[in-house]
Amino acid sequence: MATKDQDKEQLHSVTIRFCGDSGDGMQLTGTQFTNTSALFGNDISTYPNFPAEIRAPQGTLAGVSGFQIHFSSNNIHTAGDELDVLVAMNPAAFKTNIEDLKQNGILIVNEDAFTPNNLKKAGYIDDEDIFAPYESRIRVYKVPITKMTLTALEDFDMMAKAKERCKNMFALGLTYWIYSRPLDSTEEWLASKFGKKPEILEANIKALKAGYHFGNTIEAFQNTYEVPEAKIQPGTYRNITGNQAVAIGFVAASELAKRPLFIGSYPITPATDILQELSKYKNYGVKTFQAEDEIAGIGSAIGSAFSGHLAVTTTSGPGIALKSEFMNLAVITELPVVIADIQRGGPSTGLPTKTEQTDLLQVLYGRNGESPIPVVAAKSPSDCFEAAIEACRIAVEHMTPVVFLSDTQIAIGSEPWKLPDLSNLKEFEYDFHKDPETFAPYKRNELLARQWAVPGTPGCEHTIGGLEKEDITGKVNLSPEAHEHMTKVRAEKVQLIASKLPATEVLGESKGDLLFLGWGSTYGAIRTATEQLQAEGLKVSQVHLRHINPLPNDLEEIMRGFKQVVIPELNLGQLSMIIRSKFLIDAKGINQMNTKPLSVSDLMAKAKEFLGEL
Amino acid sequence: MATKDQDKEQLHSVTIRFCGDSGDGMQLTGTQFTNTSALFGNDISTYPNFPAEIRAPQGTLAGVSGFQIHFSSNNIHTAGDELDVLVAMNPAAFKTNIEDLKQNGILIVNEDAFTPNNLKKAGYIDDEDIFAPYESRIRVYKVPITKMTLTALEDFDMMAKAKERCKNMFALGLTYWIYSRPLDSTEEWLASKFGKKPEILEANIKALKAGYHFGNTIEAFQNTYEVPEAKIQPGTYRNITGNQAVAIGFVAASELAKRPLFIGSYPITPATDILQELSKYKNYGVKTFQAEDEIAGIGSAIGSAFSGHLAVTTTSGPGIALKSEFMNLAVITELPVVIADIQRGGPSTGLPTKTEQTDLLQVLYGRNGESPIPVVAAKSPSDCFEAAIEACRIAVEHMTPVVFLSDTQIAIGSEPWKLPDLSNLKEFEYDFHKDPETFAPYKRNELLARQWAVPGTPGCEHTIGGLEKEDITGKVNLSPEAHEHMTKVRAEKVQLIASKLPATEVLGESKGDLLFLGWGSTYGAIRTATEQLQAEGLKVSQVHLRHINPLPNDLEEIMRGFKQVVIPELNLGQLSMIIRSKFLIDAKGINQMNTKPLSVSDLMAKAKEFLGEL
Amino acid sequence: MTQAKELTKADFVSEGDVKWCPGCGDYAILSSVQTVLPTLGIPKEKFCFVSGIGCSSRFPYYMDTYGFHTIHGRAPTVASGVKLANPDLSVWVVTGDGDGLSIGGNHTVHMIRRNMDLKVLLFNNRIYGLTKGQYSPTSEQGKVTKTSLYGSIDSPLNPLSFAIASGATFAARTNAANPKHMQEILRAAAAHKGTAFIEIFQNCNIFNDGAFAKYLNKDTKAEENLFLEEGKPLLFDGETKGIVMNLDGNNPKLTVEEVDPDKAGVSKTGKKFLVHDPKNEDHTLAYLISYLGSISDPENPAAMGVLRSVDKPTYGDVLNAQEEQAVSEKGKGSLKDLVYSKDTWTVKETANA
Amino acid sequence: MTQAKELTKADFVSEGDVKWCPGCGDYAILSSVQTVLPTLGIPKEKFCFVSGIGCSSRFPYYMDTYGFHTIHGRAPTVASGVKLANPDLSVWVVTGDGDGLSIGGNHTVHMIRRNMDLKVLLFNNRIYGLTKGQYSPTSEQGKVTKTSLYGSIDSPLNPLSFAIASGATFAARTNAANPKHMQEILRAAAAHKGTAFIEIFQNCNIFNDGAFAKYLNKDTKAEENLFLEEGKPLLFDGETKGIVMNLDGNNPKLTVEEVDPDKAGVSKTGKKFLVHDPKNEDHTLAYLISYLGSISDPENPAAMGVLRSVDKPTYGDVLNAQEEQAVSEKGKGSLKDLVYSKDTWTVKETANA
Ligand SMILES: Cc1ncc(C[n+]2csc(CCOP(=O)(O)OP(=O)(O)O)c2C)c(N)n1
Ligand SMILES: Cc1ncc(C[n+]2csc(CCOP(=O)(O)OP(=O)(O)O)c2C)c(N)n1
Ligand code: SF4
Ligand code: SF4
Ligand SMILES: [Mg+2]
Ligand SMILES: [Mg+2]
Repeated sequence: MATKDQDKEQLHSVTIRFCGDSGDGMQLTGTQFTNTSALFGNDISTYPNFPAEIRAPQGTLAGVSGFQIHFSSNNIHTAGDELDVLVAMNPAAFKTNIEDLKQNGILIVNEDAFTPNNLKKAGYIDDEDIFAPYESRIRVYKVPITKMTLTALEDFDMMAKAKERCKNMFALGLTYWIYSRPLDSTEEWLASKFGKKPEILEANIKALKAGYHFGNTIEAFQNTYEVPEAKIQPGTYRNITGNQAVAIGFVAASELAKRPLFIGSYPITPATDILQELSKYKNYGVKTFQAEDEIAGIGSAIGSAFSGHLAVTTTSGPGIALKSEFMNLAVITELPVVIADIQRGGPSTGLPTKTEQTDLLQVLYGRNGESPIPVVAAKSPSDCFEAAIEACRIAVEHMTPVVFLSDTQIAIGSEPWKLPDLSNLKEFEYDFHKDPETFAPYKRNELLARQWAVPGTPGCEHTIGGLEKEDITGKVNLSPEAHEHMTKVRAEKVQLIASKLPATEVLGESKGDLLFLGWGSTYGAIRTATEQLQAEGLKVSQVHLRHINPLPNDLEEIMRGFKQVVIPELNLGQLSMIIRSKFLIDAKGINQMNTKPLSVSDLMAKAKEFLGEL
Repeated sequence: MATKDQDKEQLHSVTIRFCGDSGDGMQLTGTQFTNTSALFGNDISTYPNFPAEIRAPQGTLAGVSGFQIHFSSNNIHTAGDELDVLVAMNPAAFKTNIEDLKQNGILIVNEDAFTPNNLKKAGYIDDEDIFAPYESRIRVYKVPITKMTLTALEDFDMMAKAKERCKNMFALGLTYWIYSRPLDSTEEWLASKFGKKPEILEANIKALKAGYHFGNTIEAFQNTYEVPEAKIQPGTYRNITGNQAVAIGFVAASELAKRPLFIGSYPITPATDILQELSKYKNYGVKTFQAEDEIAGIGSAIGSAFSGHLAVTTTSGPGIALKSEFMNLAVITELPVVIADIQRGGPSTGLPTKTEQTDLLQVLYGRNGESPIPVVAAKSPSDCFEAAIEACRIAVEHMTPVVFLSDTQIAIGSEPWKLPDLSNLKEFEYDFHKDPETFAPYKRNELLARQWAVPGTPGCEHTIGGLEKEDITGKVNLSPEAHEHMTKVRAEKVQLIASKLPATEVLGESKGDLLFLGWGSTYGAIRTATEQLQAEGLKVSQVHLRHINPLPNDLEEIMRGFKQVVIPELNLGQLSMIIRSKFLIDAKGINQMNTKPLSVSDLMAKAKEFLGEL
Repeated sequence: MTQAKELTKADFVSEGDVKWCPGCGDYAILSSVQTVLPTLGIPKEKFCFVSGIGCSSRFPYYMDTYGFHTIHGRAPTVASGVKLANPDLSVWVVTGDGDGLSIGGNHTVHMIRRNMDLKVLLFNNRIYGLTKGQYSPTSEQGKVTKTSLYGSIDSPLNPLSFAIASGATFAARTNAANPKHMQEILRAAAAHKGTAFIEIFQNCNIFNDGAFAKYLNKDTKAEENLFLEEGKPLLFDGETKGIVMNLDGNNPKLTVEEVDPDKAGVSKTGKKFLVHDPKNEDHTLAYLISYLGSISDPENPAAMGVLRSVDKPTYGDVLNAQEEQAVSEKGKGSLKDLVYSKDTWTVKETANA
Repeated sequence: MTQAKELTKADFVSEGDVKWCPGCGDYAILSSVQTVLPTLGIPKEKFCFVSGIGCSSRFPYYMDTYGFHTIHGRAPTVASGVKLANPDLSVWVVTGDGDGLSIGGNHTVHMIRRNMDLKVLLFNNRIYGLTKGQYSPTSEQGKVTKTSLYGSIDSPLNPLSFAIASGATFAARTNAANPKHMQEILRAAAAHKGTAFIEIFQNCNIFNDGAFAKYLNKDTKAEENLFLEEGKPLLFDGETKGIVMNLDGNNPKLTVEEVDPDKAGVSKTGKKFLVHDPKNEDHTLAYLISYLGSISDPENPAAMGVLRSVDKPTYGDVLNAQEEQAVSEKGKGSLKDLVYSKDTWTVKETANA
């Protein structure tokens, strides 16, 4: 589609971060750059970075909002480690982001915002030359973005404030010029958004073009660049965040289960979106219930499962604590309910807007008694669709609560989603039990799933509850034999899930020197590192787990095919603990606890260290 | 003290279980036998077995209540595996307990209670000869206990019901006779209990003596026995349950900390006793607060810790789920609060009156984020005193929440407690911080304990909370550096506790073939098994952990001194998992999930299997 | 099981043993519920009993219906899910004074204000039974229990007032020892469309024996019970006394006055007796009546009967209406539309050959 | 820091940035609290602010006092512990409509009924602010938010009525945009011995802007605010209207009537206006007043001021009295007595030589 322009420098991949005050519209700017690049044909991956405050005082460090886009002519799997370009709309944004800009990277600042007052708010001393320490190693472009925007809009009959608000479009236009992007998709989007306010629409388009032309005109930018389209698998795509994909996945699961979806939840960052998203889908028969707390959220979901709905509840770490008692009830009553945990930084309220993988042991073990729950993890934003369906499928086919794990990075990050052929999705295999003659509440099929007879079914009346019971009849029974047997059955039932799993995929050779074993949002970084190490000729492969409980039956053999197993995690070694104890394999961890996604270069460096030790 | 009587057969150890309907007074009977034996000089250990129902319908299986006493001329550490004597007051009690009676054991039944009606309630067919299947392997004594009691009390001007209620004393008298016990301590106790009701007092004493004389008179019992007093360490003793010892331990800790004790709790079996016990101690400055739920219980405790009290909260497994979110807040705010978890059978409501060790992973990992909490476990009823003090000491000296683990077996079991020399108890080493000049809320001492300045201290005003913070100042800080640093500090602080621990005690040789590694209520059974295996010449030793987090620094070296490490637990391998993952030692589990305490003979058999494999 | 067969009490009795203490008030409640259910014209399989934890909460095990013995204090949440997923069911919540007002108080409030269309039986024995005798939120101040050896400090909650203040559309009180009355109330609750909250005085003969004796005692019951009947004046003690509204200094207060033997329906001081109107939209009067005879008002008789019963759309009704609205506005959703929404782009096979 | 120094507002302002959205109503509350505290004669170090989670709950960080930002909905429990352990402190709970009435509703009830002697500031913005705009338990029915695109179904709770029904000994309402009034109320709350519950109308200009505009708007504020003053009649709208008790069919109802311009203190229909008496032991009238102008009663003005302020022993008082009683009955306990209790026996050195 694109015609090559020999004046432009060709690049494979670029990472840009737009950052500024919460009020500066950076999320929107980033989203536009993303959409344009996606439509252009690049592979993309994004990661926004919100402040914990809703709208902290203007100009403060706490108020900085950022949006990062990685776009490429290759297939990419992360939002990028280091930045090629940093657009900083004020000193606070500069201060909190500058360290991520790579050697020789481009810094574009809105110089009008670098006032003494704003410098002070960002904690700089008034007459400090804040750029000086960087000028030797990066390329600094001070652009009077505000002033130029106002000038461009001179003739508009609008309040100055409203005009100034268009400055993000100026910045966007400028970056479009540098990276040779077309303006049309953003113009279309502006038209759909401001259709009813022609003045504002015009102003935004004017600012966008002004930015674009500014780049064209001045000589400051020696080069412009082009990132050709990627060799992307043919198909229809949309850009999607993890939380959106989870919501759609649940709706799809509801179709595959032929049961209405019920979600009982209580808002909490970063899971709230899923509830919000699903409340748009009433015309799909989705029932959303905003409960008084997390406990009521899962309680209502469990009730709806007993009543035969496809039941889910969504939360983040602190909410899991509150749901644990009910998760345990779902274990002993063997009811299908999916608990989606969108992990965030902890402990306690911790770092509510930052990413982390520190809930794994909590969802596996945070309950009294021996209480096995299957755990399924999504590895990227678009992967949430399939992972959510998989969680629901296991719940319904195996009659068990299931934990679905995602995290902030996946939840708010986005990437192109190759839309699935819906006819390939497999219906869930299960049935409501309706025959009183053959009914017993804890009678099981070959998967050890118990019979599911819902209230309203004549002749199958029965009571379930949290006390230990006798198998088959489900009658309360606290005897030694009953407890021993039921403990075993509950464990086996979960273990049996592994027998239905496909062979574990290995990225790379199935034997070698080093195996990266991962789960969750670290997928992209690990994959990128793996591919690059492979490209360097190293015998490195990757396995990324969809199922953490039960683990795939073939995992041990795969691991034993490598001299070294390395487990990168955004925690202090939670999957490591499980692997080490279960297989007595001396797996090493790469453990990062600094609120950031894993860095590819770090992974590569550490892998080489491990390889060097072999 | 006791004079040897050559007509009596000498025994080392005897285990008796009294069982009957909840209304039959079996707990009381058992307690009397215990006290008499203790005063006589035997070593003793007891374990009651309550029904889950308060008072299930008379005569039903659900209503059976039992009390087991192990008394011995040796030092003993368990309430006994198999029974030498079973006293069954009705068919339901017979049915649920007979399997525990050993080959050639003595069964005494109240034959008057084996009516068609009662047999039916216990699920027997009317004309079944229920004793027949056993008669070849046990000694059955059918005693008309009710009739004889009524006969003995013929002359008393009491309702028949009241007379019948004395039948437990008859049964007690009979067992006293068989085991050559004096009646005087029970007579004294009756006098103190019924002092104001002379009629009832006399009737009970009469029934007691009638039982004793009945044994003496009839020829049914060929032998009587004597269990000589034990070689017990000199000292003052009392019989104590685990829950009583915890309560007293907390009061002692309050003295050692020189701070009033605050307990915020919500009733739950089997932890309720501790709250009840402590509410007797208002004159010790103990504040007990029965909160509206478990969350409020720990919340109030944390508040009282912030205010400078010695803070504890007590619960069992299902309550831990509710407390987890607050436990996490205590981790990040680094406040001293002791969470006592008296474990019971799970999952969910599970088996509320049965014992289990299945909360270990929950208390270690049941929180979002990396959230380390020290864990201290008691190993027997009397040990709860020291363990409770140790938990409080760590909390206060290291400024951290601490989990104290006990379980049903310890909580309601009892044993003689050699009363400590109180002057040997060490005061806690800590200070409230009072100097504004040197104050910062997260400034730390060499143990990494932060400064504790309580509200009311002039000049040390500060705010703490659940968001990530910067060290020293404690200011909210969600930056990569702050989070990385604080994660490390929190982990190190807990790890540092290990540096203050005494060398780990090994029972037996410090090197050998097999090391039993245990924690909690399995202590007695493992110790007994270890000693017996040693007596058989096998190279078996025992380590029993007081501290599960952090583990003692010398543990690894000790374990590596043995060919095999075996970890017996009343769970599916929770400590095993930690040991295996941490040290990559192929520790084997002996895992029992049948509501019962570990059996010594089982342990010995399994140990021999493992030794055989070596 | 076919609908044709006429249901009887026996159809609602489950197999196993009932395991409450002999003499417990819970037995009578069980029996009354089993008596009333077959008379309601609802097929047996449509009943679902959901409980929390406590002696009272063992109830579902003893009913031969669908049942769920959940966790402590949380029955309203599970029951809400059961009902929202299947509005056809007759869903009953069984709870205790600890379960429903201590740990579960918040769920009780929210279930009520949402008008979830659940039938709630709160067994009030003013004690924690299952954990063997600690004070509960309905125990009188100063009560000595195992955890309050010097008397409990908390001021008690009045369950009915609590429910009415939370917006109950139906609120009633009865006594487990008065099966006839209890059955009448159960029938009224079943007939109500909306959440029906019933406080049941229930004797725990083991840990709080006699808590409600004065309502049953031959000598005192006439003066201690104020039986409410729609459209009838609030009279008691053999119609010798009644309740009047006393606007003492604009302070609305219900007080007892004696009936003027000479003038029907009027007190000795000439006041009119209140006429009971459970359908009164305004909840104030029901709220005042609920306080009569409460622990903090021992002088007066306790109101027994339906205090309030008003119409209001249920949560489920509105939820379903919204779903219908959404479908009529947007059409029944298809997964295809959802997945293949407008912001898509297509990569062709030949793009970068 | 010595007591001698006179405290000023600046003493209560903490170092760092205040991070609420520009224009948020929370700023005014912060400023008012900082203004009032130095005037109370309480040493600075005796103040402790305890909050849950929410925008409102960031409050303690901005105060230079002892503070505790706890977890969502649970501030009352921590505050209860702080206060019971040190009754000398002036302990303030800061919460929001979601924090205090949704997840934390039960703790709010129990804290109030126990009369814990805490000062409770409930910032009511009728929305979840921190999680960016979902309906809360005080949002009006039908409210469209991110989780209720077709309008919320729940009937709202009235925080003040909730508090009064839970047994509040002090209940008041004020508006963040009326600092003078707010400060008066804060002072009254501080002076009250017992739990003082204050509902503060607070504008969330980002997610629920204008929720309380009618109380501030020049054109409407006179008719929408009913300012309460002890001993004064309930008049508003420039003393042209007032509240009377209407015993319509024995149904006590507060209604608005116009002031008779000719007869002072009497309405045009000749009714007497209610005279405000916050000390009224009976809580009924305060309860009725709390409902005035609520979301379900938009016709009437909302009562602003102290609705109720009555004396009652606090939980801590009784607890301490019990401790004293225990000491006087049994003597101050000694660990020795506790450990070496009567049921002991002694094993002698020589026993089994
Ligand atoms: C989470 C949790 N906390 C505490 C308990 C212990 N518990 C069970 S029932 C109960 C109180 C029961 O009182 P109530 O609701 O009045 O029922 P009753 O037994 O009197 O019928 C308590 C505290 C529990 N099972 N689960
Ligand atoms: C256990 C838990 N659940 C949910 C959340 C997310 N959360 C934080 S504040 C809040 C609601 C805040 O609303 P409100 O109390 O009205 O305070 P506001 O922000 O409006 O001042 C929610 C749902 C949380 N932090 N913790
Ligand atoms: S303890 Fe009380 S409430 Fe529970 S079953 Fe026994 S009598 Fe009934
Ligand atoms: S979101 Fe609303 S309540 Fe929260 S700080 Fe902003 S304006 Fe205030
Ligand atoms: Mg009760
Ligand atoms: Mg709010």
